[in-house]
Amino acid sequence: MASSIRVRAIANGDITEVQTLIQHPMDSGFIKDDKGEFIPAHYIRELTFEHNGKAVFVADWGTAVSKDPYVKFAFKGAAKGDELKVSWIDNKGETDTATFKVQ
Amino acid sequence: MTRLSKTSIGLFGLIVAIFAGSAAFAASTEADFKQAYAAADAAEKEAGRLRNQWLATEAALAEARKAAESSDFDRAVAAAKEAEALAKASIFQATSENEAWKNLEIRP
Amino acid sequence: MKFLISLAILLLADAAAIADGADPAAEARAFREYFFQKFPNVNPDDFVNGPYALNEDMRRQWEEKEQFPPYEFSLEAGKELFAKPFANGKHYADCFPDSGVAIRQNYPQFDAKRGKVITLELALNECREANGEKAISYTGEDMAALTAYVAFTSRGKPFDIRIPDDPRALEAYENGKRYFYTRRGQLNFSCATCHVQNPGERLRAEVLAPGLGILNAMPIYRSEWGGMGTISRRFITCNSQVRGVPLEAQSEEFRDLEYFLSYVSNGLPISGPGARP
Amino acid sequence: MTTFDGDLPVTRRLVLRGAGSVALAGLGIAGLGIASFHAPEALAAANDKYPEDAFKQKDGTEAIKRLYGRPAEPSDKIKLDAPEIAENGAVVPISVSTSLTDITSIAFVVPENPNALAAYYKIPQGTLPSIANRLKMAKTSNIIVIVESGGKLFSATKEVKVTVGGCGG
Repeated sequence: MASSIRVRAIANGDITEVQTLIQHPMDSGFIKDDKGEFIPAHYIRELTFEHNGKAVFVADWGTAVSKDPYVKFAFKGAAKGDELKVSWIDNKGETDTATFKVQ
Repeated sequence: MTRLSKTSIGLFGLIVAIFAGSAAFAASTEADFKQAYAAADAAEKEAGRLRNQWLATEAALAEARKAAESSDFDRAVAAAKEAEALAKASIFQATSENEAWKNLEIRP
Repeated sequence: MKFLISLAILLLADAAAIADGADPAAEARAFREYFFQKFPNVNPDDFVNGPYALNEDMRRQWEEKEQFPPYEFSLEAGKELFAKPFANGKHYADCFPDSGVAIRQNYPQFDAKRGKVITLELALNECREANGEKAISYTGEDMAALTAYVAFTSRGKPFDIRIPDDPRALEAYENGKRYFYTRRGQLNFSCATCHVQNPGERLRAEVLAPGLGILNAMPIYRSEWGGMGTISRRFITCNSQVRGVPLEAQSEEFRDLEYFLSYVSNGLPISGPGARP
Repeated sequence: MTTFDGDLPVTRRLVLRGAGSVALAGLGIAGLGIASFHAPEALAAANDKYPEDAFKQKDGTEAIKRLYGRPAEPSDKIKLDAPEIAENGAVVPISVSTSLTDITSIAFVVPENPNALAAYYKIPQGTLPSIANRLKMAKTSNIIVIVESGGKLFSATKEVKVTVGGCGG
């Protein structure tokens, strides 16, 4: 099973720009299925980016983040080849972790 | 766009009204339903041959069957008549489009 | 004498074309010209980007999304599916010229042997069946993923749809054209009502895409669907949007429609997979 | 890459989620690979927990209050970028950046959504105060972005028209 996490982390001088796309339904719990029953909420609650063991970005999400969520941020102090560890956990306790190289 | 769609619906709504206007007022029997349904079904099949069925026709046919199952034949007949009217309107549309489609065509 | 005969044949051929009302090449030119004149500020190649070619605010939202497009997962899945061998050890690549790489722009094709239009979706399923696999749904995620991958390998290649010198091919094109312009459904809309007469206008929330180049971006990730959709899925949706009972995926009408719409967009680049509202 | 064996480490944060058994049940659905689970250190390292209560609020003002304990004042040093008309409420690209300094968090609030708080980002030192994300909008609404700068709260607001709703977010 391929990772649910896609990351592009590109260093430009001292600043590394990070773009992330995660495969996740982000069901809000407010939408009904074809049978008219509510699809239970299923959404990522926390997404964390770590560089050298230090959190560089932490996202707390509710149900209003779009399906297959995307987020972009930038941080200082990383160099090309450094590792960026990305983890998420959702409201059902499911989780995924992946490591990416800064390019 | 909105005005266009309203005009279109208005046109077909009128046709539907004309067809539906002939619905019987007296209490309907199962035989009435079967007759009305057969007519609607035949018209819808014809629309199918012309590859131009409407969702509303299918919905009205389903409504007619459902009402008949619960022995509400007044409602069943009314729905079948509506379905027939809708199916005939879709046949009218398909037939008139045999030539009319060319009016929109971009030509060299 | 020879010259006279040639001239006579030419005249006859011309007369035949006029009588049939069938000169696809001239019609395709007129089709393109219509859109170029309607939107003089749009670069011809940009028509493949649908509503984003016509609306600045939407274009910015699209460009933001293209930074990390929502079809990315489907594209990867399609690449894996395409490479995965069938039970008999053969691959999709064995069914197509150039191992199926950069072939999107050549579909649909007219198959002279069978006298019918073969779309990419149909060809993929025929490949499966020829290798003892079950056909997959034309409207499902796997077909969207497969066609996304095939389209991706063709990005930038101009549509190159051929109408061979075969009356049946011409008839298929004509049939597709007729379908495109024919009003249907309770709303009494044709494809052309939205995509020729009113592109750029808002219908409810949507900005209508121009008919020119509309298939170049397929398959598409639609925010409205929350997922990917094939050409089959898009056509079926169109039918139900005008309150008609949708035809079957890959029915003759839909295949011919795809043939017509692709042909008139000849020369415009493949941009699929795409993203739409 | 995916790591999990159901043997969740007992940290305060994970217990708060009551994740254990639910996580196992959820595994099949997500089709996640099964291997050993390493607690994401950062999750445990972060001081403040997931703001459960703030995310449950229907009212935007109340959500901000539960999140920060106080209201924010408008600032023209925040650049909030969002479309005039969302092409689809299910996916509305929204980004923010600011010239304010010493930023510790940024929050996005959509008052007309069923739950007003959409996202809350913690910005450690060394991370730039610039975020782009995609949010759902149920209907036309203001987007309020809150920037926590030097312990003070600042906000910027922009209306986004939504004609096709994201069916509640």
